[in-house]
Amino acid sequence: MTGDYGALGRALLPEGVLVATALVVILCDLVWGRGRGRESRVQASVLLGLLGLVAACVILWQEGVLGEVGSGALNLDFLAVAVRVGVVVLSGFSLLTLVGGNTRSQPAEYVALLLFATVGFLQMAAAQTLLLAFLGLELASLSLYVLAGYDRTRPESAEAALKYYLQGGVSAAVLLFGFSLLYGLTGSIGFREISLVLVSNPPGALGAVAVGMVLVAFGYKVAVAPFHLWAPDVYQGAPTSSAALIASASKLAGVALFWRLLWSGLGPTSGGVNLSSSGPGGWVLVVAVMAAASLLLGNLVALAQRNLRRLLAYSAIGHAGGLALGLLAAGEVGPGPLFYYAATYGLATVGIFGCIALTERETSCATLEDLAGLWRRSPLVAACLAVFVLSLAGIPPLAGFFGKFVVFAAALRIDGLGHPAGWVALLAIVMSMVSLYYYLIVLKQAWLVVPPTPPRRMAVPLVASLALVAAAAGLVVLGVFPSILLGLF
Amino acid sequence: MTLSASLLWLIPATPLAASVFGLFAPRTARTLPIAGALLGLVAALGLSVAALAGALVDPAVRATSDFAWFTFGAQTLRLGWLLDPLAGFMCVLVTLIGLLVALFSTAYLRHDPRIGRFFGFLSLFVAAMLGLLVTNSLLLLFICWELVGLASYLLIGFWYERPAAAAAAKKAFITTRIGDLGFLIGLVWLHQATGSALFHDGGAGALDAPTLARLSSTLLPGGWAVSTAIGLLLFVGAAGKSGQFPLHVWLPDAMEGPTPVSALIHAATMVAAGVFLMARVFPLMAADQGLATVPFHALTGVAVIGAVTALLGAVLAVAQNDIKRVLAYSTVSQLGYMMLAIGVGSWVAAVFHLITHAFFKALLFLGAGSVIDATHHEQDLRRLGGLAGRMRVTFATFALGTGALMGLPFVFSGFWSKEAILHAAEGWTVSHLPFAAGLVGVVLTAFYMTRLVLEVFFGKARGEGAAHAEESPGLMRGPLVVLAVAAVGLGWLGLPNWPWLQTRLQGGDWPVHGLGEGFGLMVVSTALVLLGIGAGWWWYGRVKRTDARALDPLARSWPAVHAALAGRLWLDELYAATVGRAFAMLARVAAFFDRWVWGGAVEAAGRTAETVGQVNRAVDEDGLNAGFDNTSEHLRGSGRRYAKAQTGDAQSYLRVVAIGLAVVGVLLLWGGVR
Amino acid sequence: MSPLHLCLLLSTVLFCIGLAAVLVRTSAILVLLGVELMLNAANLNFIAFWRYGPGGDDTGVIFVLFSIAVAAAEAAVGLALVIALHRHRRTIALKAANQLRG
Amino acid sequence: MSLAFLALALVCVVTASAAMISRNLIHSALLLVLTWIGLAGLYLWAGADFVGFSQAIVYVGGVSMVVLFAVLLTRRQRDEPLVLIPEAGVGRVVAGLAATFWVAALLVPAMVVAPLVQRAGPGPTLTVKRIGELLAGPHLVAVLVVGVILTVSLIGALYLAAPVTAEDQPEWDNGGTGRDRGNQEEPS
Repeated sequence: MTGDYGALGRALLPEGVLVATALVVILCDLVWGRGRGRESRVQASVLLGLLGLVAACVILWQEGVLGEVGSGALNLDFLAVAVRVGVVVLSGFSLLTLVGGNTRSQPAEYVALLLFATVGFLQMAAAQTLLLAFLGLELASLSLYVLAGYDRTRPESAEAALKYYLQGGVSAAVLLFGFSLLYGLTGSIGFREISLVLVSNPPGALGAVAVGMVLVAFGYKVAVAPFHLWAPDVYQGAPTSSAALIASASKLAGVALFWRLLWSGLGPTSGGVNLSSSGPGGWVLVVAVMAAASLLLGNLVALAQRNLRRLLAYSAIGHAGGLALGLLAAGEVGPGPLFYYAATYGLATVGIFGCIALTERETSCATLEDLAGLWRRSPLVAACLAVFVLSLAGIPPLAGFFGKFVVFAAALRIDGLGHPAGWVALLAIVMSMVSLYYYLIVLKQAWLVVPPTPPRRMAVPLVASLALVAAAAGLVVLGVFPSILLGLF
Repeated sequence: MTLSASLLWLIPATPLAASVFGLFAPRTARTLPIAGALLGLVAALGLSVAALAGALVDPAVRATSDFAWFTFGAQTLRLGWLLDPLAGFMCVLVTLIGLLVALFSTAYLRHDPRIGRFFGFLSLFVAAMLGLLVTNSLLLLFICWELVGLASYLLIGFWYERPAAAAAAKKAFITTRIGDLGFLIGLVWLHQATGSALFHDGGAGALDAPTLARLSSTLLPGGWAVSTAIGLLLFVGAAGKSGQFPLHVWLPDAMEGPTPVSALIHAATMVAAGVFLMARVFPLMAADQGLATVPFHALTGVAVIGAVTALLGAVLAVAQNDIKRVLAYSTVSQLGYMMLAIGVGSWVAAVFHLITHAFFKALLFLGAGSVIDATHHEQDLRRLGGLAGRMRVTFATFALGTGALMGLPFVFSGFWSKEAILHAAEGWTVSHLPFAAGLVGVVLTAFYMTRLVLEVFFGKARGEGAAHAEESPGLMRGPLVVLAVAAVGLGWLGLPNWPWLQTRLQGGDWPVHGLGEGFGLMVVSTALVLLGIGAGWWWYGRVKRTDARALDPLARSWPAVHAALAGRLWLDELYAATVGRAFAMLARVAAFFDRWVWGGAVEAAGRTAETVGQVNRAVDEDGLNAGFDNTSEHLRGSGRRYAKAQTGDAQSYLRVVAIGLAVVGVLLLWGGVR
Repeated sequence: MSPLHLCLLLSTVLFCIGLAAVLVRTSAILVLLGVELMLNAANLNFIAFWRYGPGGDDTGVIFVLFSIAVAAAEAAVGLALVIALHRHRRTIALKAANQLRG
Repeated sequence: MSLAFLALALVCVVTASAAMISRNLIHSALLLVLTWIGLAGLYLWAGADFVGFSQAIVYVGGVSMVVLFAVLLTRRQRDEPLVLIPEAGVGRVVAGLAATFWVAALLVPAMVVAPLVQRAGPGPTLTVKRIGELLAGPHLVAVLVVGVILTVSLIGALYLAAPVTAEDQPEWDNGGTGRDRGNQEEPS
């Protein structure tokens, strides 16, 4: 038992670094920041937080695949490491949006909470028992609730946080109930043991209820219809960098967690990937339905949005359908396409929020019309925005196109149109054509429309512009050389 | 000097570098991007000629060079380059016409402040098209295809200050996306069915014989072969790009871009992509030909659509009053001829016509650009006139181009390529209707082009612009002369008794039919051309138009026919009424289900009546007079209706979660969690 | 009906009572309490399965210990959010939080 | 089947229902405390002594205090006659109960018909020492994570509940509620 502590300590080192950094940030702000200007306190906190994230990233990279640790509680396999690096990077970009953004009070606590949320994501990426899955989810969620409501001056922020919290709380309760049933059915909380029992003992009606409850939580976390309702309100009301974190890193971690839970834990109840033998059934069918609903709903409603953030939220719901599809396909081809899709999607989204954060420093950036003339205000921001939006739209050769391509191809490879996933992939292709319409509206506003009043050039901090360019370049490079990510799997 | 297949990527890479350079050059430097673009095009032309020379050494051999793009698990996705005479000829064509258009543009856009950006887009356009030509992979072809679409969007909407230009750009993009949808589905299907993204891969590629045999022998429900279905899906994509009925609506509106762009789009780049795609995947399209049991052959569909388009485009060109619109509908018609040729099995004739058409249509568009430039942007036929004396070079070259387009016998290139198509159509065993449509199209083509020339260049000037027109500068005349020479001379490369071009493209012997065999057909088609010219002269030549406001002579004779043609047969309106309506209905049905699930039984009951009312209202209100944009507006409207479900009330969200849990649970129980 | 089934039935009833409170009550605080009740129901399941279930290990009990801690943390954050809402809208009626919509 | 179980179950259901029906927030909170006590009793009855005590301490001692604080803090005026909850509209009640009914219709039959294996004889026993070993051994990671969770909730709750200070105001005011714009329907 004691021999295990060493391995455990090594495995948890990144988390330890992040927690320590969070505490240092708060302490530093208390001691050093007293009486200093807000801007310098923000910069110091962000810098420290970034250092912690970079250190965590380096440690994760150095350690590599450690296998199972903590008596099988965590499984640091390849996917876990990839996702952990991914969420740390995305959290870093979210943190950087704070630099350009309209700065808020008590930056140290904000940064600390963001780091705590990242710890939660790290747990989610590696959890291999129901207990750690639940705890990781709750740690991330609780931090995100507070981050969403962090702006105490705006009622929208509080409202968004409360809605996020309420749906999250109900989903967590439902998930816990489902977990308790799984424990009762299998007598165990480890994914692998659950899977072993489920293979030999069909779980029956109680199992169906338990799986359904897990799916509710999955729908909530990834914003898949019909459990998506929180998303538009939260995207709109939450502070920009919180929304960025919720839209990117949180989603990637959620996808990883539920991939592991659903396939390596509840795999026997999936109804089988190859349905040709047994006919459709199990949760694969239900996830396919949810994915189709998301694709339809997200993309159609996004067409009607005038508010930029709500538009992003509905487009995110559409993409959640794509992620759910990737989750299905992962049973056949492994999690590679899913991870690629989620990671590049997160990068593009966090980039767009970065652009929004920079824009709203000087003017409001709420409706689409507020983007008018962005290319005059800052060609750099407008160019980066174009890359991010086109990537989301799936225009080759950006990473977004490739993400869609691998996921759709994987979904069709299961059994062509003989499998529900094939039909959903077809729908996703159609919807990606529809989505182009509203993405182009965004770009038209930013690039073509001339605003009524002559715009002023906006000041873009060097760090923020570097971050934007890095994210945009990442999307281009990953799109042209997808094997950088896919070759890993 | 020849270019090996492994270096083919250099051909698109040079204009691409020029476009990056042009787009990122400082806005004050006007000449730098132009020089860069010209340099890139010259280099690409040189490389293309070298590539063609290499391909012609032994036309039967396909040189491929593949590389692994990425490896994922046990799977490797390979892309590659392919050099055969088809690709070689097309590359030379695209770069040559691109270069001439670019030269013309330096003069045409000399006053535009954003000329640097224009040349950046132009280079991107050409680069994407070249990439599409030299690739050995349908996936890479699709990527370039999308880039062509994006670049055309940027170029058509180049003068975005004009709302019509912005709308046209959007229309072009969206309409071709409808086609691309078919392409993408076909691509994914083909990839799934063959496991390869390559065309030719030593027997394992999608176009290699063993694969094709497998595809055509796999049958779908209803007896269709898989290859038929995939082929038709790919054709939908080609139809969108190449302006085939019913996806042709974007092409005439694309006139809103600068005229050199129109020349490029109509001649060598955008619309040629669809025909090229069909020629490239021809083995796949023809794979089901040998099967007697298949209820429908892919090529039959291509032939029918091509014939309809050829006829429709010619008919619609008759009553247009915008010089560029006439030419645009003529492009639609000529593209129809090319598809018709492919449909009847003669892709070589289609490519032959593609090449000759590219030159004379570029000539006609640039000639129109020259007229428009000289008359200070006057495009209305009724306000032009009498330019023959003032713009001699433009007139002479335009007349040569007209002769080629009409297919005046023996001298002009268009005659020979059109003859090849008609000959192939005549020999088609399935039906003679396409052949008949082609013959009718010949009359109409001669008619509307006669009208165009008479109205623009003869009679007396009927507008301010035309009255004071002067010949265009040398930089504009030069390309016109070069194109005119090609418009006349190129036809001699593919004479019926000396089919040099055909044998090279085919990579083998092309059935020589002496002048004697096809002579009857030639006499008929010549007679038809003369008939068309005569009719044109009858209406527009005998009595010259004197006043811009005078009623069109044709409208005087047959008012109903003219009104229908001028209204473009109300096709746009038909779309709004059918496609738009269908979307709206779909959305409403979806909204109904949506509400039912969301709100629970209690809320649904109250709202059923409301939904029924909405459907009712939609049927009542949306008349037939709505425009194209209604389709997208309907979609947005459905989105707005969905959005109302998001009431903002947190408890209604939670209710949805609860109902969702119940539904998911029931679905799982029904599906049977074992 | 066996004791295990009775326990499960009890927990289901509590879960549904909590859910009803969440879906019906207008006071945000009561809605939070409803969520707590749902969590409690799940805990009861764990204990019941530990007591009567087939498993031989004690993870059920451990799970409950952790979930009690988490539930307390969640309640604290939730009530803080209710106070934040009250600060802006001067009410804790959930209906007041409906500015974000569409 | 012991009488004790039935009695405790009855207490739980009755108090919970009453708490969820009561129109007085304070009454609800107090009734819920009774439910929690009942649950703690059930845990004790099942043999999970440690959990029962934890439940009593955390819920009865902790959570209920937080609830009472929140109730008092959100009173409109100090002399307000204790917080009466506004009536929910009939539509809301019916829709909410209908949704609950569907969930119950799914859950209850599944629970009742579940073919569960049951252990015969007396239940397992769990000593505090064993719990300690489990927490320090296989569940060490979970203990650490819970520590972080409690830290987060402490920082977050303190920050959110604290009154707004001058420092909170943004340096650049870009129209504060600007984000509300764009919700309205376009005129069509």
